[in-house]
Amino acid sequence: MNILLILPIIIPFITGIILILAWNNRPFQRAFSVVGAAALLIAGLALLRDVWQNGIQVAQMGGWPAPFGITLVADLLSCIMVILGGIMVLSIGIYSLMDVDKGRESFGYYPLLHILMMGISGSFLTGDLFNLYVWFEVMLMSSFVLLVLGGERNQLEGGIKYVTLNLLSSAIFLAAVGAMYGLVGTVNMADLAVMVQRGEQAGIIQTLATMFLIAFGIKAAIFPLFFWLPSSYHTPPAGVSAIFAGLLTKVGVYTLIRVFTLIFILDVGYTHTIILVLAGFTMVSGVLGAATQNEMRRILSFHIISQIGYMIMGLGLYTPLALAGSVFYIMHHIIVKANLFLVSGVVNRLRGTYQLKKLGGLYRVYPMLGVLFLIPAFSLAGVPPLSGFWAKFALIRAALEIDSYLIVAAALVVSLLTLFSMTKIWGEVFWKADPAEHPETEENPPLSQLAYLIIPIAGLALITVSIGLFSEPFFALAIDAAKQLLNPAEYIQAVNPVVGGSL
Amino acid sequence: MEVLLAVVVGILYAAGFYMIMRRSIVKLILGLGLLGHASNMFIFTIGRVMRGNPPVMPHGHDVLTQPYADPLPQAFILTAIVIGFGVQAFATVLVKRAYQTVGTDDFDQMISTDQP
Amino acid sequence: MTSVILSTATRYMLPLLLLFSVFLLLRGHSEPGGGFVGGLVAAASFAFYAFAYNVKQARRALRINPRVFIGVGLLIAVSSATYSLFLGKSFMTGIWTETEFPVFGAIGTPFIFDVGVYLVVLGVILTIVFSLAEGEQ
Amino acid sequence: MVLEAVLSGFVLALFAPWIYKVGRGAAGWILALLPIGIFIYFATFVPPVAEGETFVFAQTWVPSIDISLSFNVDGLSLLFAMIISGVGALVIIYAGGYLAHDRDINRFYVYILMFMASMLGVVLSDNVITIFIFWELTSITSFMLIGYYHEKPESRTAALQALLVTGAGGLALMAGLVMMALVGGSWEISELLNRGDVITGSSLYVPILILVLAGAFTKSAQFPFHFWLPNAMAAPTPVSTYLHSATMVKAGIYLMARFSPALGGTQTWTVVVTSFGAVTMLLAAHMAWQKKDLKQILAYSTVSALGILTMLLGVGTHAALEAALVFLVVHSMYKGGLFMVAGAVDHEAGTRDIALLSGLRKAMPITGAAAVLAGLSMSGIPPFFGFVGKELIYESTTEFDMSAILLTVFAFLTNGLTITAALLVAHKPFFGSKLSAPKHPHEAPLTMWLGPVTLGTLGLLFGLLAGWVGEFLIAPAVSAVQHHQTEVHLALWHGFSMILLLSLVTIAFGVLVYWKHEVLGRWFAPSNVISKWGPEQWYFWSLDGMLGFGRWQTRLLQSGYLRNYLLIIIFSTVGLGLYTLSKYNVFSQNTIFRPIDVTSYEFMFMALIVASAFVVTQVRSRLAAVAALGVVGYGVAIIFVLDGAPDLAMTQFSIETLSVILLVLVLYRLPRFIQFSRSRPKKITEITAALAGGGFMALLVLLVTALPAQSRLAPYFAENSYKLAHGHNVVNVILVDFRGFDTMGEITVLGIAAVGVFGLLKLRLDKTRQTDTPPDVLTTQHQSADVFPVMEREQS
Repeated sequence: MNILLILPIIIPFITGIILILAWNNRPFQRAFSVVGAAALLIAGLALLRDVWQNGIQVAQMGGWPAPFGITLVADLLSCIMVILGGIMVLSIGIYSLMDVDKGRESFGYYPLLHILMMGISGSFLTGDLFNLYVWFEVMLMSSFVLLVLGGERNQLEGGIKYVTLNLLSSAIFLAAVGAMYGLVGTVNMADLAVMVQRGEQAGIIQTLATMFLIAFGIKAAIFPLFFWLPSSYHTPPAGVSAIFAGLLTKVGVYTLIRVFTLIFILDVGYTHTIILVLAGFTMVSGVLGAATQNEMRRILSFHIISQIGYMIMGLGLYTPLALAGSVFYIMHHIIVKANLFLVSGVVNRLRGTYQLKKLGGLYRVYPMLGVLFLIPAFSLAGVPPLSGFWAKFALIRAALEIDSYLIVAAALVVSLLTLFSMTKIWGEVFWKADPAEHPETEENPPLSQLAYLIIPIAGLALITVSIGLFSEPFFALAIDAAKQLLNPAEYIQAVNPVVGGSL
Repeated sequence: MEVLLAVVVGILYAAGFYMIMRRSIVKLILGLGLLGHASNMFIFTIGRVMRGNPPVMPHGHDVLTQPYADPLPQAFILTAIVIGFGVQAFATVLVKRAYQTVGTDDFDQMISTDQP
Repeated sequence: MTSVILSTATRYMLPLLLLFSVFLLLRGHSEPGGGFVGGLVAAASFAFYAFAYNVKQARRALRINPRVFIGVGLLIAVSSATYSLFLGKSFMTGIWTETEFPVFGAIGTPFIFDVGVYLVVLGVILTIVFSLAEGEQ
Repeated sequence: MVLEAVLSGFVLALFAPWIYKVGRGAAGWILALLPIGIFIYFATFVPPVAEGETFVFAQTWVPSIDISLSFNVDGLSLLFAMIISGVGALVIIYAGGYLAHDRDINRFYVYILMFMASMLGVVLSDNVITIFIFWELTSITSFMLIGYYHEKPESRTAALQALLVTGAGGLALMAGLVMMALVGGSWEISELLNRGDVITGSSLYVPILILVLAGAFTKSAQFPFHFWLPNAMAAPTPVSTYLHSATMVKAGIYLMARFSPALGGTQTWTVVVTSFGAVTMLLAAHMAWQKKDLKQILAYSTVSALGILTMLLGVGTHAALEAALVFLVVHSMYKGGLFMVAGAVDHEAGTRDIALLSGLRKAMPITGAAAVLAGLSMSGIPPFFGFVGKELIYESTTEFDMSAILLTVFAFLTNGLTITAALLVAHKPFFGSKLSAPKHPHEAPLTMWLGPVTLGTLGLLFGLLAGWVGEFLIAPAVSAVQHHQTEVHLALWHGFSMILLLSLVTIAFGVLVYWKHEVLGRWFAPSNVISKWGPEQWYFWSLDGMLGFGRWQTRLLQSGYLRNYLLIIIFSTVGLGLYTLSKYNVFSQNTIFRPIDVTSYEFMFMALIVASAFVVTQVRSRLAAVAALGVVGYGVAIIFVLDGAPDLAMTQFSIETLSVILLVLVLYRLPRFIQFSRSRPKKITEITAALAGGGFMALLVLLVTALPAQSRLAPYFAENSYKLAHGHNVVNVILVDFRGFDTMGEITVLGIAAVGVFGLLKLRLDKTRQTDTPPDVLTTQHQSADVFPVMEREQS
């Protein structure tokens, strides 16, 4: 039993429980939440080290052999995702110390944050479809509560759409899992992979694959299923937006990559072509939506969608480099996207609004904040040599290698439009003269007074720059992760399902 | 039996889908409830139905002897029911709060977060 | 919503229902039942109490904030699951006593886990019912 | 070492604000030490490179995807590197004076140093991706520099325009470079240049060429992408001097020159490149002399010069390449100098409008002298280096084997109008008897005349030392472009020839136009409007078009109406599912129908479920609907009882009861449902979607249940539940042991749900009335108090 596999799930769980029990002790909650977050990150790093050295790691819950119990599996992709989750929760944990109001703190904000992480880590590590459903629900339920906690009108309106559409996604997912069990009699992913590869009832299996595509597609916010995201992401406090923006859709992307590299690879020409086409539409419609928005967080929300398109693109292309590109893209995107939301939160705190029209002049007063915005913003747009460039480059190269010119054209145009809307924010919020004429001293507190907000932003910006300038280790990791993904046998062998493995 | 149950499942889903597309947010809650039942019945039916014979061993036996209903879909449904209850409770209260805050249960008046 | 019959009945039913809920919890491993249904029944007993009297009195009868049940329940569940780790076994591996007890046979960590479930369900239902009912009263 | 030379600019940029803080007015001089050092460093390469040596410096960077930090010093990159560092030093010194009293000067230093480093990277890189990275960095730093006066809207617009136009080209370039690397089988430029025949012979040659040229043309402001450059004059003059005349705009020229061994030599190349260049040079020259603003004249004449360079690279003969490289050097010197002069005039005399300026030589003698030196070189008067350049241009156009006469006529007109522009800039403001300017002019400080004087003098020196320049600077560069060793013999005096005659006629033509420029300007005014606004309008149209389309699709998709979202999702699911089923011929291979075997009481309960579900959808009382939903739940529980699932039934009964109680608690005070008016077609669509969704799920059940059950797990549970897990109730054993992990998640969900309900009910931070969301925009007709009693408003 490798204890490292369970740690990313029980660390946030126990942290959450302790925070629930310490309900009324706010100072303790604030401190302990950061400790728990740091512990999660460390556990993730330890897990990666183990997997990197010893290959795919497996833990059978309850000691029952696969496929009878629940299996946790950590391959490189899972480890990367867990670490990213750790980075996120640590950043948001620190940011929240200053961003979250007393009201939310007294009503379980911190426990919810950690239980959310529990669900997310669980989703990354589980090797069992039904268990994935459970982790999805843990994640969703905490995200529901985090989203609407505070009960402001916008939150409630956005929350209802978020809840309904995500529940629909869960319903489709649950049905697909049930049908999968009814058809092949197992829910262990490795076992399913073995069974599906036999090719019996391929038609029904492919149909169920499309249901998984839709269910995970809703979570990942791909075209045309993304509606819940722009409806709701701009309503909660900035820190919550940031962790949602960073992680939640990526769980959908992760699961798409997982099932469409491990289980549903019967007819790649069909399923993955659909994915590629959806990727193109996702990129384009997301970026067009962003170009028309005039509120910082709404612009950023639509950009999540368009960026998801790139991540899915790698899956659709289905070559080692393309998948490596997707993995790299996820690493880059989570950091950058969350950071942009965090910066928007600082802007809102300084000026009291997210509306571009009412903002301006921040570059004059806060040049460092400008730099901290530009790093993730340009990275998002793929400006070299920041992290986003490498991600896009890998995908574009991968697409050109197999002559997929249309998707390259889409990717490039979207990249330009992303640059357009990032410079729009830059021009309106930072460059433009401040329409409100703030007197230079009183209402402009120095950034050092916002240390808890700035530290995570600066940290994430540093990661972005590091991934950009020293991308080799990250690429090496992404490429190895992609190799694992494209070699399901390794995964299956590691899980070694008793019945399936003997066939 | 399965054929008829399939029809029931289909009707439950259809009714659920219909209800969540209404303009009233209260109907949304009822629709989600129907969808929950539909999902449970779906898993139950598609995991094959076996009349009688619950997967419980009589005392004194140490193995479950044929025929018995497949216990796994039942465990799935149990989990799904419980999770569904939690979600349903939360959604109900959410709708109540939205109703109080917005002042109507008309969905057409809850589109402000989507206006650019 | 106070009627003499209801409140009197509830006062006597509370311990009975609680006892029944524990019975359901205990027999869950061999007969239909278990922590979940047990917790529901226990919660129902206090919920009836709240309807018969009011939430304040129900809270007093319960003595502890229902939220604490959630936390403690989860803690018991996760502890029972973590116990096996310290014995070098897989997470959640069932650890059973050697001796068989008269009523429910061997005791193992899965049973403790079920107790956690029972407490969580009790806490959850009561939290929801109490906070809703407080809104109404 | 080259790597350090390139990166040093970035490092210094980081410290520039601090250096400014310490050095203040002297900061420009201090910072200029770096480019001077770099210039000297590269100067040491001149002798060996003239001998035919090239230097490669390679450093691994991202080996996983074949990207290395490799640099190549050959004649071409060396020439560019020296221009970049040399002009860079002068510009930084100049900026120290020009922006001396500007509060953002520290930021300026940061960007200009970063730009210089990026530009050095472009011309020195030997890896196709590294070159692209630096290429994009020049666009970004240019964006920051054009937007220097960022509080002015026109600066922001110009910055964005430049970024989008060059950025679009840059992305095309990236695709082109990657394709070229894939076709050529290497990511190192020096390797690719050896495989020109593979690339030009490939079926992807034309797309690659178009993509690479798109990058070069946008960067080097070729028609129809030229418009961003005149607009970029919104930048401070040092920026215009450096980026928009001497260096960045020549990146496109560099790129074409660099890749001409790999991509050039074909008829496509010659036709496309030559014609774009020819059209650009003439159109821009024609626009330049009609402008009144010094910087605008210089900007258009720069576009024209870039056109000449492009045209020459298109022609591609030895003479043409020689002409191109000579002209490149000439242009960098005189145009850089003239921009600095224009800045000095603007700074000291208060305007750049030539109509308002005259006789400045009296007040600004040194600046005036620098202007004259540069102007003479620009006009191609012997013995200036510009003369050498012009002679070579004519030599190559007259030798052009496709259409020598047409090209020479184009060149003649362009050169003539260039002289007009030179006179407008160097003669008009400084000469004339009367001193005229909006403010009392002074001579510019040393910082501001050092640059133009140096560059002007160099123009003269290079002319006098033409043979030496040809041997040490031009020949190695031409060799690099031609990709084999070659010799260049430059001379001022070629003897009497047709070309000399042509030069003389050109001067006469240019002077004539200058003499009559006001009259002619009125005649040609209409053509000016068309050529300026044409492509720029296209840019704005495409931007507006994109935004309009974006708004339309966003309104359509992100309408705000949940039911539309649900409709799309349901139809997508069903549509994709059915398509897949039919694609794999499932309907013909699998059975769906089979005999119905059902007992009467089973049938009764199923009917009860169906009927109650129907009631839920139709009934108008909320309580009745809740009750009916409860009946559905109980019905389902009974089905569970009948079919061997007592645990399920028990849970379902209790949960259902609880749900009903909750729903009643929450909803019981509410009255009947309001019948919201819905249009018939919409309702029909929704019913169709609902039925389609339900039908699809039923179909799945039928398809799967027709197949034999093959649970792989149940036998194991049946066998081991008691033996290994000590439980008789298999379902419970699964829940707490085999799959206890699921249950752990499940109770967590429950716990969180309770926390959520608690928070929702008790925590209210609503500030609806204060936030900037508009109040209900739509009808409020349903909101009368008697229909909807306001619930619990008194709660806080």
